Amino acid sequence: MDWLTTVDHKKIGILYLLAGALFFGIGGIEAILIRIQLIKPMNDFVDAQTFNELITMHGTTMIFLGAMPIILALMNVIVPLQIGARDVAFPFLNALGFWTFFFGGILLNLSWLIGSVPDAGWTSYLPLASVDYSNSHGVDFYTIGLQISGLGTLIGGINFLATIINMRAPGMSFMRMPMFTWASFITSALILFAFPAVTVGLILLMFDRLFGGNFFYVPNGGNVVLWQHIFWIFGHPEVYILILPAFGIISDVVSTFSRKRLFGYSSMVFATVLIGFLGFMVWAHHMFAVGLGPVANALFSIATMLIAVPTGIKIFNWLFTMWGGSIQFTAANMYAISFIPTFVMGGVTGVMLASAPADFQFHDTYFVVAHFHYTIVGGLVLGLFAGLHYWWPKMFGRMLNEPLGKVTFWLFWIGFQLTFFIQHFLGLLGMQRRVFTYLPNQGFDKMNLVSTIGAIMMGVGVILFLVNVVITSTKPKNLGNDPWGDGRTLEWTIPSPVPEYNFKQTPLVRGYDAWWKEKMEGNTEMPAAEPVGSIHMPSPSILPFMMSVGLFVAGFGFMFAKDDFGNTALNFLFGNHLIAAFGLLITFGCMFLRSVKDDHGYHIEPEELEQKGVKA
Amino acid sequence: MSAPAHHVDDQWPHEPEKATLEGRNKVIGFWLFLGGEAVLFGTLFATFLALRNQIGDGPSAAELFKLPMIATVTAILLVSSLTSVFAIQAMHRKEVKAMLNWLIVTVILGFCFLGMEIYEFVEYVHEGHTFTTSAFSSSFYTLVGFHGAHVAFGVAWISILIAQVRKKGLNLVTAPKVYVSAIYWHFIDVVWVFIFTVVYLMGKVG
Amino acid sequence: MMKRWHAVKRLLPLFAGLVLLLSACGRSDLSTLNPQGPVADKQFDLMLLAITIMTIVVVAVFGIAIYVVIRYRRRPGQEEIPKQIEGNHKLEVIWTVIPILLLIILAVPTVKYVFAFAEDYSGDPDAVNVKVTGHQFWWEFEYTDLGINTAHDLVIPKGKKIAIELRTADVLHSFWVPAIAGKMDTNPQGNVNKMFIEAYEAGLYRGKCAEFCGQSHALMEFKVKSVSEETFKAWVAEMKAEPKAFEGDLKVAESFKQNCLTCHAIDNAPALGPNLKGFGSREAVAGIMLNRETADEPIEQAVVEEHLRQWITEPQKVKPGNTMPAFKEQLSEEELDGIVKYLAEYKLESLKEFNKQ
Amino acid sequence: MTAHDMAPDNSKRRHRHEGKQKHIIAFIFSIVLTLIAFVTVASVGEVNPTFTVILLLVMAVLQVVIQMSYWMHMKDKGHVLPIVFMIGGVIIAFTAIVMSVYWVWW
Ligand code: HEA
Ligand code: HEA
Ligand SMILES: [Cu+2]
Repeated sequence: MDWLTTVDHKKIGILYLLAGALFFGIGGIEAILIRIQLIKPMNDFVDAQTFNELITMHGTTMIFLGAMPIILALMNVIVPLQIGARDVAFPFLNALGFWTFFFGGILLNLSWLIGSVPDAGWTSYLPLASVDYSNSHGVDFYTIGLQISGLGTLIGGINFLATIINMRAPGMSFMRMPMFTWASFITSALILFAFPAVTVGLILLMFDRLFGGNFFYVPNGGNVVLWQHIFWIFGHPEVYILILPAFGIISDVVSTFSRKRLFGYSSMVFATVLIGFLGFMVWAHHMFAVGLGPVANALFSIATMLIAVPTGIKIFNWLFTMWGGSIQFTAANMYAISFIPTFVMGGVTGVMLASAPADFQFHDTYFVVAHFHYTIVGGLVLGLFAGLHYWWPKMFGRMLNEPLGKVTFWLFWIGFQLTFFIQHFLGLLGMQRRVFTYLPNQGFDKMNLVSTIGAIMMGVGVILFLVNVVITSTKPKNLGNDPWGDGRTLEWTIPSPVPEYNFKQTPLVRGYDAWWKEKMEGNTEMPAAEPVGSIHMPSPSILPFMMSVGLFVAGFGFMFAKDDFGNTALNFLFGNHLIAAFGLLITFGCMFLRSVKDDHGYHIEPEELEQKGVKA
Repeated sequence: MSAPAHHVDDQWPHEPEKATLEGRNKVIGFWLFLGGEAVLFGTLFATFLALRNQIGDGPSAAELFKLPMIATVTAILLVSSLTSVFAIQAMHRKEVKAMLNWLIVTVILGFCFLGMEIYEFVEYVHEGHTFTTSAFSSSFYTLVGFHGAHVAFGVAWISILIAQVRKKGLNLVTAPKVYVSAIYWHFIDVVWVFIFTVVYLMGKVG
Repeated sequence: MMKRWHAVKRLLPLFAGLVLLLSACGRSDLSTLNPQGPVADKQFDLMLLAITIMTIVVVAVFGIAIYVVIRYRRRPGQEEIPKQIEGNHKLEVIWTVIPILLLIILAVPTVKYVFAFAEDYSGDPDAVNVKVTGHQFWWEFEYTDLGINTAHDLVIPKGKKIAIELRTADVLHSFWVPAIAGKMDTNPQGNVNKMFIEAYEAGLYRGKCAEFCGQSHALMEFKVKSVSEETFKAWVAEMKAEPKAFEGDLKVAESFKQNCLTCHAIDNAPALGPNLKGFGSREAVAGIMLNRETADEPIEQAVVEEHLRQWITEPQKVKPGNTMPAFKEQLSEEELDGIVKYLAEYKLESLKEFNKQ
Repeated sequence: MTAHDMAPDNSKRRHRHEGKQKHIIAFIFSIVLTLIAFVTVASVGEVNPTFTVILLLVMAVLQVVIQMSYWMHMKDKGHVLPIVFMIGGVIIAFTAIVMSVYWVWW
């Protein structure tokens, strides 16, 4: 119950982590099934329809429900700590964001149980995703599930922006913020500007499918290219939403374990902002083969290539952070260091794709699949593992097992290279993506086999990580504030795990790498910006949960409004949108309650602080 | 998100909506939200612009739209924006009564706008311009309807705030809420400026 | 800096070797690394240039990374705090400017080829105009100037520009012959595309659908037969001529008409399903059941018959989600035999040599 | 949330009297701009359509700038971040619109 009503950012972070792990697991299992189907030519492990459902759900689940929440988990736990805040700007909305995200994800994945699964690719191009060509409820699950979960993500984005703008401790100016916080800031801004676009896209698609709209219905004047534009105006920034937090993690981890200040901090900030901005100007590079014409293709080619420059700045800054440092190979740092070359390999294939005439060959082949798994798995996922190992003690008060962590790293890393390196060549030799099988003797057979073996190794790696988590959870919580010994930022000045009020006294920040600076000056704790006093805390609330349940119910109501259940009562309830109305009523009712009911929160008094301080 | 329980209300600050951290959070958070709304409406406008000539067998924009009607609703919305500015000024001076009155005028104008819009839609449907007629009609109803839904939400929201201020008085908790709702209302007005320009007037021009 | 550059220079031949190795891999009728026409050729050049640039980048990054990791690893007992460095302007300028230069090197040919490939040859009197229509899950080829309508096998004269107009009858597809030219989507009305292809030599090339189009997207293959100018002329003449008459049993002929010709055509009329003219000369049944592996082998009639029989009786098994109904019950054994035989025997004189029949 | 409040001390700030006047002037401007737009369209046929559309858009943008700076207080101090984020949103919205005008039909 405590977990259903919590508004504590650290607990919400852990909820995000659990949900993310669940969906990452589901997406991973789907990936393994995909790879098993492709292990040999003309395999019939799954049929064509199931395969299409698998890739669609794998892509959608991984991107929207696997990667995003784990990023949001780290942002939730760490960002307020790094800026010296007691909480996020909107604790209530934070909880609401999580629950809407979660119920959206559950709704989408219920499609497996109900038996009509989205099957038009994670991009849901039309007309394939229209009722004419995909007339089960699959794509409805996609539109409605993603809309609800996207709403949650959007709320999260606004929350983090407001938090970083308004909640920084005294002295924590923008140019003193740790890189992870900066990355979170820009990522949140991208969320803010990108998600409304896809929301509109999904609404249009939903209107077309459920209410007879004509946006993408060609006979009545609709246009299918419009969908692709809207999707990618969102979709490309989305990939930077994914990678920027990883960049932030790497910056923090690498500098910590090199015992060295981040090289070129201000150019790192500048590069992050620039990547964020350029990210919105390049969406059509996913559409070179659509036929936009040479002018558009040339413009978008060049715009896309430009992104290599700020990204390169970041890469070299990391390398030179390590240069002259004293590098310690913890599991976290191994993930972080291996991120650099691996991501570069993904990035440079991206630049190859950016050359439109060459992309006519690469597009929709396994070369692209290789590109984006190098950036996503070899970038984001390695980054997330680095971050999880690094901040695990702060989140749970226990250190993940290091030797096991290193074994996991090697298994996962080698498995990753085996799976995806070879896919570059598959693409160049002519294998398209999204094929449920392929003819023998085309030179694809052995490469696919290798790729599948690699995927299984990655699976074993992930299982080992879970084992590590389980083992660790039995260990006692006995860590100090700064278990790595080399912490540089504010989160390492407070107990692990963090007490609910974070900072007993709001710290006074005197420079970049605030904690490191104090340590170097011989201080054992941060100077305080205020005397010890009573701390105001927001009270827990079940409303966020209920509001999300309402949306969940409404989603089902809309989706099945036209179905015949063979049952008059059900037909009546759904057919007249009564279920949908009921769901919306719950949501708006809770919203109303929230608006009229004053929530004064509660206070933690100084005496209690002392006790709790001892306990932690 | 509540104000410090022990705030002394002896002096009404110059910008009450930003006098507390909660208030400042609310205001900046809301601005951020509006940034997102700008993209939302931008995408809807983009859709409309892409499809505005695809009228199929349905009536065209020039045939449908009636300028006097549009001019009237525009005037209503513009005036309501002005009245909501007055409400905020009253709020800053802590003239609760005046503020409430201006808010009530705003809500009434909002209702008038909605009423006329519904009347307009019904009229169009009679002329064979339904949501499913053509790509133009779908995108028209979606864009204008989204705006209408925003107006409806605003009307409901401001009404609740009126009741709340009546009950609990104007203080550092309610002030940011009123302020933010006014910003929202202006934003709706700004969107309407583009709607009457791009949808109606440009539709008339062809 | 100098030292690094030397290392890169020494490695260059190695890359060249690697690239050569690569271009050796892959089937010459399929791989993008084995270009057989001017478009794919230029695309391959661009790819090589890009790969070279990217290899330089990757090697530089790997080099620094490995050096740093080995040189600056923390040794046991090492406790001193390294010097904290804020940054270095000179270095930062270097790693901003060099990538920009590398990108310019890539951007110039990119822009050049973007415009080159967008050239419209449909008005060129020397070019052959073909209207390509994608269907779930087969390809229709209409030679607009010649009045020919065919499917699955695109027959083209070698060394000539083929001006292609792309559209779809249902969902999006993408027309791709990796060894000859990059791909282009087939869109619905309002977004019709144009492209051109050309093959240097006579030969057989595999084409694929590259845009996800539903269940049998994987099986939506087609072939490009590049033939000599004379063969092409003969083929055109043969295709324009009256279709081969149905020999033998009248009842079977009627059954063929009733069952097959409601959706298919045997003359050049457009139809719901793929055109059947010259079926016995096709490289594959339903585009995916290959009658032969490469152009070196002959097309055996028996193989065609077997494939055809399988297709007609259980098309859903061969190509899930396609719109052809199964004719297992509707056709008697005799009718099936007759139809299969007629189609498999319907070979085109002009392609006999190419097909080694 | 904290009891600790980092608000700048408001009492020290000069109490600026907000006049109704400037808002009424802004309102009149809005009405005039709207009128120009409507009248131009009403008299279409006499005016070149391309010119009309450009004029309409200019009027709309002007009006929005006026409303945002006066009614939404964007020209007041302390609105740097709102302006940044609104402009951000508008840039993306604008890109989307350019897309729809140039790259949807061909
Ligand atoms: C985290 C995710 C992520 C990231 C970070 C990127 C980063 C980049 N991507 Fe990728 N991309 C995807 C995820 C990602 N991508 C996905 C999911 C798809 C497929 C979607 C689908 O169709 O399903 C895709 C598809 C995709 C395409 C479309 C391909 C096609 O469908 O035909 C293109 C084309 O331009 C592209 C380009 C790029 C570029 C230029 C970058 C750049 O940001 C990379 C920049 C980095 C570097 C270049 C390396 C470091 C730089 C240096 C060391 C400096 C020196 C370098 C040079 C001079 C080159 N991507
Ligand atoms: C965040 C994004 C993300 C991630 C992490 C991954 C991870 C992986 N992907 Fe992903 N993939 C996409 C995003 C992602 N992918 C997208 C967007 C597409 C395009 C979809 C489309 O075309 O529409 C795609 C497509 C795609 C294809 C191409 C399909 C096709 O075109 O036909 C393939 C094929 O090899 C593949 C493989 C893999 C593999 C082997 C992994 C591995 O790294 C996975 C490793 C993880 C595991 C193996 C998990 C192990 C879990 C357990 C052991 C159980 C634990 C259980 C619980 C916790 C409940 N993916
Ligand atoms: Cu992209």
